[in-house]
Amino acid sequence: MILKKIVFNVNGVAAVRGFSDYVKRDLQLAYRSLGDTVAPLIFFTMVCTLVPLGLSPDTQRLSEVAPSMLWIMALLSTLLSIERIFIHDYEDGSLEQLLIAPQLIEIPILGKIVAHWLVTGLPLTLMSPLLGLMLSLPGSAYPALLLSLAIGTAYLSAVGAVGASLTVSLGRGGLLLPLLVVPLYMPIIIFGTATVTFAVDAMQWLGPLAAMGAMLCAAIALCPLAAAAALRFSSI
Amino acid sequence: MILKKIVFNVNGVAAVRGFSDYVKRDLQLAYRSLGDTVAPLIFFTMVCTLVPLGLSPDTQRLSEVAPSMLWIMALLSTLLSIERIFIHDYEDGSLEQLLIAPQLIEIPILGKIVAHWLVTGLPLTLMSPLLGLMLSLPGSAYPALLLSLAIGTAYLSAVGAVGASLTVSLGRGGLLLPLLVVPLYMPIIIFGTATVTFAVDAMQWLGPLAAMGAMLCAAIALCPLAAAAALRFSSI
Amino acid sequence: MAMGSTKWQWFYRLGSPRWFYEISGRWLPWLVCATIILLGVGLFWGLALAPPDARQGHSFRIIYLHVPASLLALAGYYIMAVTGAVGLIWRIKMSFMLMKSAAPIGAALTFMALFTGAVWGKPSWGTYWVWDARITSMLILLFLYLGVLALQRAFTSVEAGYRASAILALVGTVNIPIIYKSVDWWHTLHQPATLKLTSASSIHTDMLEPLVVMVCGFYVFYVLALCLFTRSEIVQQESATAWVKALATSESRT
Amino acid sequence: MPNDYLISVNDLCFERDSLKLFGDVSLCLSAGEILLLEGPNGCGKTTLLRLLTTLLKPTSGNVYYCGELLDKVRYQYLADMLYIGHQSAIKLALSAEENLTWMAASEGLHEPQMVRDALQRMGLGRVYDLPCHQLSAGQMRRVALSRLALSRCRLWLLDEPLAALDAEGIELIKSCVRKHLDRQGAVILVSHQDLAAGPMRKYDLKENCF
Amino acid sequence: MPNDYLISVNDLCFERDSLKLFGDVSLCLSAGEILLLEGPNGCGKTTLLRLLTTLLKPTSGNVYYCGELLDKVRYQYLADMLYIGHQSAIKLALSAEENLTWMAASEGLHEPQMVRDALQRMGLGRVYDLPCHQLSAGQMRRVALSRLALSRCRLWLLDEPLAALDAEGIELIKSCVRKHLDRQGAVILVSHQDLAAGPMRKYDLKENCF
Ligand code: HEM
Ligand SMILES: Nc1ncnc2c1ncn2[C@@H]1O[C@H](COP(=O)(O)OP(=O)(O)OP(=O)(O)O)[C@@H](O)[C@H]1O
Ligand SMILES: Nc1ncnc2c1ncn2[C@@H]1O[C@H](COP(=O)(O)OP(=O)(O)OP(=O)(O)O)[C@@H](O)[C@H]1O
Ligand SMILES: [Mg+2]
Ligand SMILES: [Mg+2]
Repeated sequence: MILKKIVFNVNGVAAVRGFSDYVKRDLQLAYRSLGDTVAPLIFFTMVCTLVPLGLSPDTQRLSEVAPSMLWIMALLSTLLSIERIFIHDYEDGSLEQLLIAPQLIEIPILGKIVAHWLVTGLPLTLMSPLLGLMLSLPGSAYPALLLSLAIGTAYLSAVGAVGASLTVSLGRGGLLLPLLVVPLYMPIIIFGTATVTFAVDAMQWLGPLAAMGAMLCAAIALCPLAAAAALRFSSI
Repeated sequence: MILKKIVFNVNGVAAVRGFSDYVKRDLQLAYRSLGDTVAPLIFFTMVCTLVPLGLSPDTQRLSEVAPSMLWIMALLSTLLSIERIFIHDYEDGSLEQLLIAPQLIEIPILGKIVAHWLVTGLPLTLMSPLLGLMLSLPGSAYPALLLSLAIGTAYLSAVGAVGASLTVSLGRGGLLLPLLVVPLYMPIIIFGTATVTFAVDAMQWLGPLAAMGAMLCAAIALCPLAAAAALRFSSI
Repeated sequence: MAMGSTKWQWFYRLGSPRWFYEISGRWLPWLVCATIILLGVGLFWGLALAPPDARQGHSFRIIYLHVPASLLALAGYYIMAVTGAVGLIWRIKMSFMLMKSAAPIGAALTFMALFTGAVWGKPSWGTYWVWDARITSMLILLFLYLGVLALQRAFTSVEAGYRASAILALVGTVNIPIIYKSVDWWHTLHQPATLKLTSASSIHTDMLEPLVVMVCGFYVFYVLALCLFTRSEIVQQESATAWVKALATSESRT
Repeated sequence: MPNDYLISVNDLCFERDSLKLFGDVSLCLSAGEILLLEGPNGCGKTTLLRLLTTLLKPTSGNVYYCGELLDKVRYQYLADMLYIGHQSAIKLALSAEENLTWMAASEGLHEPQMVRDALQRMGLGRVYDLPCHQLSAGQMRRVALSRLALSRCRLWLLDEPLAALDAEGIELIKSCVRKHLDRQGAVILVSHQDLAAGPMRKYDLKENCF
Repeated sequence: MPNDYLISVNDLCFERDSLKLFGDVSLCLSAGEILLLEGPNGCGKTTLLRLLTTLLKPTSGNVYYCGELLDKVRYQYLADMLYIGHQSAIKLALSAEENLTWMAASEGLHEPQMVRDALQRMGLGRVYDLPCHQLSAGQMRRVALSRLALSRCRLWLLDEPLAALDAEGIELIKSCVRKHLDRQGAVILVSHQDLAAGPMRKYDLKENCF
């Protein structure tokens, strides 16, 4: 009977419900504090406008740094928002309730990661062409930019969730988070900028993109497990 | 008698005590959560190491972007930490108590700004030569880098405090904060990078530095007023 | 209430949403007519009658949207800041309502200036975007507007939203001259001023006259839009008061 | 352990960072009963309750649910248990109705009408659609506790549910608890106020804490 | 307004976003008295208390302190007033002692021994040097309330001070309040529990709220 219950929860309707429930709930919350949700986007935009201000308004120069700038800014705006994936739930006790729900918590966590990507990574990806334009990125690079950002931001969300779960019980110690996750982010940044730079230079960019895809698959499989483990001991 | 009390509070010992008390308290709190405190620094370092990864490790190229990179990173690490200047106090009720203290609240606010600068801006300034080295900034630029960062980060803290006070009652809606303050930060970024770039190019850099100094003076005079006004209504 | 004293009577009345609603209701038809006439004449004159530019051909005609939008975007910020300051100092709700309405209009005009500028940039400079000083400061202005808008929306308490955005608008005003100064200076630093093709002074009178009409038309349009936005804000905020309820019933009856 | 207790605790002992908090806690509870955990501030009542939720792990000792070791029947136990702690798991940006809908869904209840009724019964009929950050302390507590009006779990673990409630609110909770006990449910209650709602066991933690 | 009331409130009315919360609240309090504000959850007790702290501004009506309009004697009033609300202004990273030292300093008291004594009296002798996030709910409340054992303010405004306290804690607060009343202090108390510590006026807000 107990076994039945577990099995039912693992691969049955309940698991799916747990997943989509959490996606929906987080999207609902994001919608309620819309200011919060669009903020990373605006942040992304604004910091991208800072680059020419700081650097030089010279088109040639800008287009050289554009790929890496766009990527670093995407990383920063994820860093800025990833803390919030669990901290609200921790502070108001929802996380406690999640941990004592009769179900595998990996599924809801994956749901939360997906929701995070939907409200930060995806809009950011969709907006990147505009910023590319402002940083005078050559036209040929846009497909690579879009694809690499789409994959890359999902990776950032997944890996960031692990960092966030580790620091969540430190309360607002979220400043520790960058320290934990930036090293984990390095590979994807390297591949991401490589993809766009290759595209700018009219080289074959599917190679680095494929590597990013592989990394994303691994992250989606492993990160919820790691985050769940971290959350379980965070309540001690 | 009442008048005496007010006068006493405005320009007497009490005002000074309010100021230094708050500086001390915030420093004590920062020391207690040291992880939080050093995190922006580490963040600053890490992102500076990301830049050569994303860009190219070519020394010439790096030294060209170094001034603006250092400056943008300083801005980002301030943005990352400025929210915390009031939000903790708001959440645990200390801000309420500050608002009903029998004193001008501008003084404690200035104290908090100074404390914020002491734990973020100052260490960051002191660490910047190291990062300059990593980004192969030419030797002649270090005095300009140090001075401009010292002044500039103080300005960032002061102006950021206004933004933080406006968003504090939105709870963790601090993601809105970048949108509010980055436009206000743009001039200082322009002058700051100009100072360092001038120094790199062996031009006279005291001009932009003086402009920054003037802006800082204005900010120190006005920002506590604006922040106090914003905090007073935040309790509606 | 201190404002009840006779000295402040006029000021107090000015601060009454009801009074504004009624008086603006009387203005509305005139404003609508003036807007239609001025914009209609200006557009027809500028787009159809004015001669094409020697160098730019017909693409220069964007000027008839671009310049008025840019001018009003700038002026709108000051209107927003002044109404915000009045609201903060004298605690006049009406003034806050004007400020709140000025924000979306200003943001839209700024966006329009940027958009028309970008569209114009493609034929004249060969690119949609350059980091010219004026353009950059316009972009910053857009961010300032967006900040005010976002802050207003973020508060659940209307009153708090008013005051917060008013303070932000004021702080922004202090910064606007600095922004202009720094950006201008930044631009001359890095790049010789080669970008603007036709300077305003050298513009031909045939082109200038419709432009003046368009600018006037935009001003009237701005006032009209401000009135409309403010009226809807008034109805929204004062929906609990007797006079708005009476208004609603009388409107549903007719 | 006899099988007729819903939950029984045997020689439970808890230490945090090798600092012993309490030891030798043994208690048991049958269906239809309330257990009131008492003790002075800081003696470990909340900690004990959290041990029973499985959020914390005991240093030694065992907990049995329906006569089976808790670890063995963990999923079943979690499905049968409702915990309402100090933190109320309420999202401030959502309305009372949305919050309760979500909480009910996580117990598998999906009828909007039930949620509306529960809020009505808890005296939140006028504020059910306000965002929760606009509620007063007592109203917030009522939102959290309105799960009690819905829940079908057999075991309720309640940590100071009565704080901030007015007399009417306490009566409401009492009636919820009474109904629950009638349905053969059980309640473990931590409270400094009394809740005389049915057959009550008391357990004073004072003697067990260090 | 007669001068012999410490604080008196005249026809106070408060609306939030033009939604009327309560109206026509008139009450007064002499030195040496407690005023208990009563009313069901959500009727506006906390709001009224916050109006009296000057954190909120009334829509209409006046508050007099010692017979003077509150706005005129604001600084004096603030210096004489102590407010302890739901939020306890405790820094979780600091110990009870450090927290209380800071709070005492903001009232102008700078003696470490007094702080230590106050904590001892509030039954926090064993935990005074732990960081506050390691304290239980009741211990935390005691830290916040230990200001009462120190304060020299004439008027105390307390919002549900007794929540989470055990019987001993309530006795401690009672004795603090009694001492305060003996010193010609006054207390305005919002509480759903009774605190029989001296001459008590009651004011029920129920009839005034909308
Ligand atoms: C996105 C790009 C652009 C922005 C944000 C922009 C912004 C502005 C602003 C703010 C003004 C009025 C400011 C003042 O009067 O001081 C202005 C005026 C003007 N702009 Fe643009 N502009 C842009 C692109 C262009 C382009 C591409 C052209 C034509 C080649 C152009 C030509 C003019 C002219 C002729 C005026 C009026 C003359 C004057 O007031 O100096 N602009 N623009
Ligand atoms: N920030 C806010 N915005 C809008 N409405 C609010 C806000 N805070 C409280 N309210 C509303 O004001 C009313 C009074 O709240 P208040 O906190 O004063 O109640 P209370 O009498 O203290 O109740 P309790 O006994 O539950 O503590 C409530 O109905 C609540 O919904
Ligand atoms: N996170 C923690 N880390 C270390 N010690 C803790 C922690 N939480 C609680 N404690 C300690 O454990 C003891 C028991 O705490 P607990 O919260 O269980 O008390 P309680 O009986 O619920 O008290 P109250 O009646 O005040 O709610 C307290 O002395 C407290 O100092
Ligand atoms: Mg407890
Ligand atoms: Mg209350």
